[in-house]
Amino acid sequence: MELVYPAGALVILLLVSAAFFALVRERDDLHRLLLTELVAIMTLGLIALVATDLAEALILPGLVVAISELVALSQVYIAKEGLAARPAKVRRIEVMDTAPAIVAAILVAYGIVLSGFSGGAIAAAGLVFYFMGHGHAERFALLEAASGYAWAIWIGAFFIFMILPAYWFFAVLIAGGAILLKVMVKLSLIGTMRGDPDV
Amino acid sequence: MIISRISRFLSDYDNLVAAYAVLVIAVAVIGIVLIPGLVYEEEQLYPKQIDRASSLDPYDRGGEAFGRAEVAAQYPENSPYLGYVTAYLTPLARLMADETLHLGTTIVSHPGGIIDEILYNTRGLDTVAETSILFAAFAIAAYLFTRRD
Amino acid sequence: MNAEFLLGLAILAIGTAATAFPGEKTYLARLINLEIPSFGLFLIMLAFDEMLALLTFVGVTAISTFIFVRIMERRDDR
Amino acid sequence: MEGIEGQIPLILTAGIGLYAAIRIVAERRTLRKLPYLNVLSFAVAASVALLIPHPLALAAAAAYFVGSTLESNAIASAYAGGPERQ
Amino acid sequence: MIAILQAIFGGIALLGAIAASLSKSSYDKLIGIGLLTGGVIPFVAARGYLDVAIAVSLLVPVTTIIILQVTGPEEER
Amino acid sequence: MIEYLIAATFIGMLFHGIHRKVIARIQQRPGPPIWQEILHALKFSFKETWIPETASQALFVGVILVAIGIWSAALFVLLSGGSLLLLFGIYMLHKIVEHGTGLSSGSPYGKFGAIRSVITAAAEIPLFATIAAVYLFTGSLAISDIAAYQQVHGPLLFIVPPAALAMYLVILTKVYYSPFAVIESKEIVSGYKTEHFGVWRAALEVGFSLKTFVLLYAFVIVFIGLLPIWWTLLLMLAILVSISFVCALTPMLSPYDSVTVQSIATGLIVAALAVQWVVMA
Amino acid sequence: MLGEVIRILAASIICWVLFVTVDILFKLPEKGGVSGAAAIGRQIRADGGDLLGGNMMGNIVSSPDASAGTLLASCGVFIAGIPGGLAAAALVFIGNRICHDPGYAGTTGAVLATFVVYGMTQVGFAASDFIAGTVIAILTIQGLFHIPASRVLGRLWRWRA
Amino acid sequence: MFSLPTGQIGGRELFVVEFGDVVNYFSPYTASLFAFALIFTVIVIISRPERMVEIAFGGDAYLAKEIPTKDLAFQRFMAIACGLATLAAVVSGDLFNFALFTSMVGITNIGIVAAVRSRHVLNAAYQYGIVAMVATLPLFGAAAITLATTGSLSLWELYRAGITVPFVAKAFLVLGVMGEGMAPFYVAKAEITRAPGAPYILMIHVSSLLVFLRVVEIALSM
Repeated sequence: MELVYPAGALVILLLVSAAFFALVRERDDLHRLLLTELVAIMTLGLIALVATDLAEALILPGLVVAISELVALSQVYIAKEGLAARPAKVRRIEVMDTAPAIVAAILVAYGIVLSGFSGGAIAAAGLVFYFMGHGHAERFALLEAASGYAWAIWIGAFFIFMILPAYWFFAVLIAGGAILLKVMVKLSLIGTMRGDPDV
Repeated sequence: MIISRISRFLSDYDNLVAAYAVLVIAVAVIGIVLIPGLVYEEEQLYPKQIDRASSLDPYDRGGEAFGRAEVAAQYPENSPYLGYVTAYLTPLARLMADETLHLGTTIVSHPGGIIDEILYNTRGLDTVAETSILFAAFAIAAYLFTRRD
Repeated sequence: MNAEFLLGLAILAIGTAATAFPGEKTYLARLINLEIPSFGLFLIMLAFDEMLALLTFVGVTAISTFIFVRIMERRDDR
Repeated sequence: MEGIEGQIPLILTAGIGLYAAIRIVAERRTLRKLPYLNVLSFAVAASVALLIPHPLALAAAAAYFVGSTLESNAIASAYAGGPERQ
Repeated sequence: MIAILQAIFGGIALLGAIAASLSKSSYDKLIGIGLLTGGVIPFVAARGYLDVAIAVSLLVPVTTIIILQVTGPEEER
Repeated sequence: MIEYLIAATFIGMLFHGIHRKVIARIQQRPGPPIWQEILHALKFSFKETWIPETASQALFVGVILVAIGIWSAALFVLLSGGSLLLLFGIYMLHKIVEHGTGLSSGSPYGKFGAIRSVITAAAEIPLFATIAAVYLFTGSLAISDIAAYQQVHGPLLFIVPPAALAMYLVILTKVYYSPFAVIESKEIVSGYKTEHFGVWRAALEVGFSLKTFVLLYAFVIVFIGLLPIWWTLLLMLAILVSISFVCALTPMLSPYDSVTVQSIATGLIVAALAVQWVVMA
Repeated sequence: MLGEVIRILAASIICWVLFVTVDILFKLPEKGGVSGAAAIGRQIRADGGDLLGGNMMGNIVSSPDASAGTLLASCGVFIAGIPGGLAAAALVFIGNRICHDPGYAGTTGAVLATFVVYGMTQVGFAASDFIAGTVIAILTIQGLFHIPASRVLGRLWRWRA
Repeated sequence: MFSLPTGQIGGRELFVVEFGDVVNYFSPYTASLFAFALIFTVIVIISRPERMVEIAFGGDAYLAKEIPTKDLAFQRFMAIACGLATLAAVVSGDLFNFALFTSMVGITNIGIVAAVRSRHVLNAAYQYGIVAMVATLPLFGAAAITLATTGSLSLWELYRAGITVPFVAKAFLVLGVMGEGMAPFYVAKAEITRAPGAPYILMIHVSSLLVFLRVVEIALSM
């Protein structure tokens, strides 16, 4: 590690400079948003270089921060550019008729087995793919509520850890399940946000 | 005059990103110059030890199921049940682990991996923060999305 | 220093160069080029056995790609 | 070279994969790249199975193969303009 | 994984990265990404992370298909 | 404690009056009497008072209490020899007061004042340089420790003149009629204070006079040392008069120029400090 | 070592015959299953090849066909014997459904190949020979020369018709 | 059990709140910041927004803008979230936790202005959001570099005399907080503050200042 870390840090800091240099020169708003994604990759790279289990656990929050800010900002962008309406013409690919359901099923099943945070992200990716082909905006409020409850349950689990550590077993089960539900639902909502809001 | 030119540059918020990026580049360059000062500390918290011979390879982190594993936490005295979370396996996972090598994440990241130990137990507040961030971001996005202009 | 790590750094460098200074500056080209550094980071995480982080990263990359696609399909110029 | 003994199928498939990769890069027409990509995915799927003889490796090989095929399928269809172009 | 295999798959991945970054057409870029995936998956599998390999090899095509939603009609070249 | 507060308030108001008087004399006007500000505050206290209909009520009132509260706390920190960092924090929080005062009323003039207050936030940065310098040289941020250090080594004013200059700049920024006082310039009526009248205005003036007193007092303690009370007051007055001269003789800058000038000045001060540090080390 | 190479070559010929037969029986060259496969066929014809052979190549690209079935069945047998091969057939079936392919060429090919490969392992071949053999076989069709390969496949299809 | 070696800067700890490895503490300094944040959070909760009056300069035209209550309710929600994040950030005893709460401050700041319908304000908010987003690199990068070079994230450990945190990490940390809260780059924020909803808009400023004050303490003590 005494050589790996400085070497990795050197390369990543160089690339950080390159990415930010591109950001200095960029004037277009959407290009800037794309570059922030590049910057997020560099951030994760810096954390990943620590190479411990702790680093791995810290990457997950880092990822969540990146995707959250992206979600919020993309919506600000759409609002500010007035891109409310979805284009009428959408490209059609044959596999979109068959693939989403099966792939999403596999990914969701795997996500549930995995549980916790990663499981949520995987399952959400599958669900986004599934919802992409269909409009499911009507479920929006319901899903929101479900995720809110999941969040509350997770907070409960956290306090079990802190106050009644003897029940760690239940706390772990609840936390893993609630985080799965919360992340999965939240992120898959993006998939439903493709069409018009009031369908 | 140079002062009013700088003022004009800074007063346009379109240039804000560029100004910030220049600062980051400056610090990054300082960092590159000072790379020899970045010495990796070998004594890390939660180090990664991989036991290639274990039946849980590559996810084994030591410890017995429903027993306790050795975990290098920052403040072990704050978590009385430290290490138990890590060593936990679901019965299904236990079965798979006895059966074969290479079942990977399917086993240990059932609630019970070391990541869970860190994420939920010792550093649970991080996860609270992170889910709150997700919550806030989605509140923004959903609000803007459903708002009728 | 193992092969995954070196390969990851190389791909990360290639991808960053391609994303930061794309040959043809369109949104789409940048979006696709963004995949390359993701794979670089992927390999670096692999080199340090950070598998849960890696899995989450890949899943989140798919979702963030969708977010960009959502914006881009509402614009006429791509 | 040590380690090659008993690894002939593995090295053969990997070599074919490299060959296919080079042909992909060398080919200029997009649709003609796809068959080479197909060869690559055959080679990689075979390598995965040969690297680790484990039941899950079969699933991994199949998943990679199917995923790659799906990708080629989608690229080709999108390139051709989708079914309405026909 | 022995060194020669690492070299071969690393070469495939590098070829893919370079091809993807240099291509003009977005379809060619996506094929480059496919090449890159092909080079990377064996590294994952060789370390024993087979379930990860499965998930990744399903998620990468998903990403590609998502991107394909916005690719324009290709001009003949 | 309460007697200190009252004394500080009156001295601060007197200082405001002296400030106005000096400026007037430099500009060859007769100027108001020096106790004018005290009279003002008293007069405002007995005027009719209400909250504007458009205002955000809790904020409108709350922010005044916050203004008095933070500067009382600052005085307490100063007298008890607490942390300089806390003083710095309170100074930065004063920005919130300006901002909140301006925004709470809904009046466009107040709002302009508030926005300018936000823009000129670079004013806080010199103080940061001061803190860093003092910490580097004395190894502590507790005011009592700094005073003890000066007992041994002599006034910091002569040891780290750039840091003293930075703090001088900070005080200069916050007084009335200063070249940096863009938030109160007359083209936006009374800036952020426009809509606060009656008792509210009187209370704000109390808070601001405390602020003037605390800043000058802090300057004397940090850069000259603990002195007998009359010497301290005299030195504070001397600093104030020098500031009055600067205010009287310089034009007011435009908001963004003010930011730039302050930032450049800070940069130069930091550079000077760095050079000094390297030379001494 | 030389023996292994010869066995691989022999296995590749067996695989080639096996999956081309199954594919042609399932009418893969008749038309492109999806628009992409048809486009590949047209591209190959435009470059001087045979449309029907090109269609078949496009179909192989676009969905797991009998060749994929052969490969995965060999892998299955290599890893877990007959049950492995049948599991591979199931996976190919799922793959077909994912890829918008209504046919059963892949599944049939996988089941057939399972028994062929298993049978050959009883007479001295190794399953790994068949894995490498399938890759070589597919290389001859998809990877070396597209135009002659499409002509050969087209001729075989006309002969069957 | 704990002895916080911060006597010189933030003062001795008054009491600690421990969450496993994350040990939050109140020193006189952080307690003051906490109290201030609490006051403003309470003001946000109890206060009704002002009604903004617009004038045409040079004319006598006045008009009070009516803002839909739904927008204001959302702003209030975001402002309260921002206040809570600030509360957590100023007392945090862990570098990564601090970074997380700071980025939450950044994102809720975007949320507060995102409810405004003026395109000008939205544009400023977007630029500001981009900066907040790229600021996660210095912020988390600082935590990562600190972790790699010292092997700890807890401020209790990092404040010890024997441990040197690299200069890059400190600079990145300050830079990251500057980006998230925009202190002292208020230029875009000035445009943001033109938006109506004073108590909520004020929260943006409060949070960024308090977090900046906290990071000054951290950077000096480390």
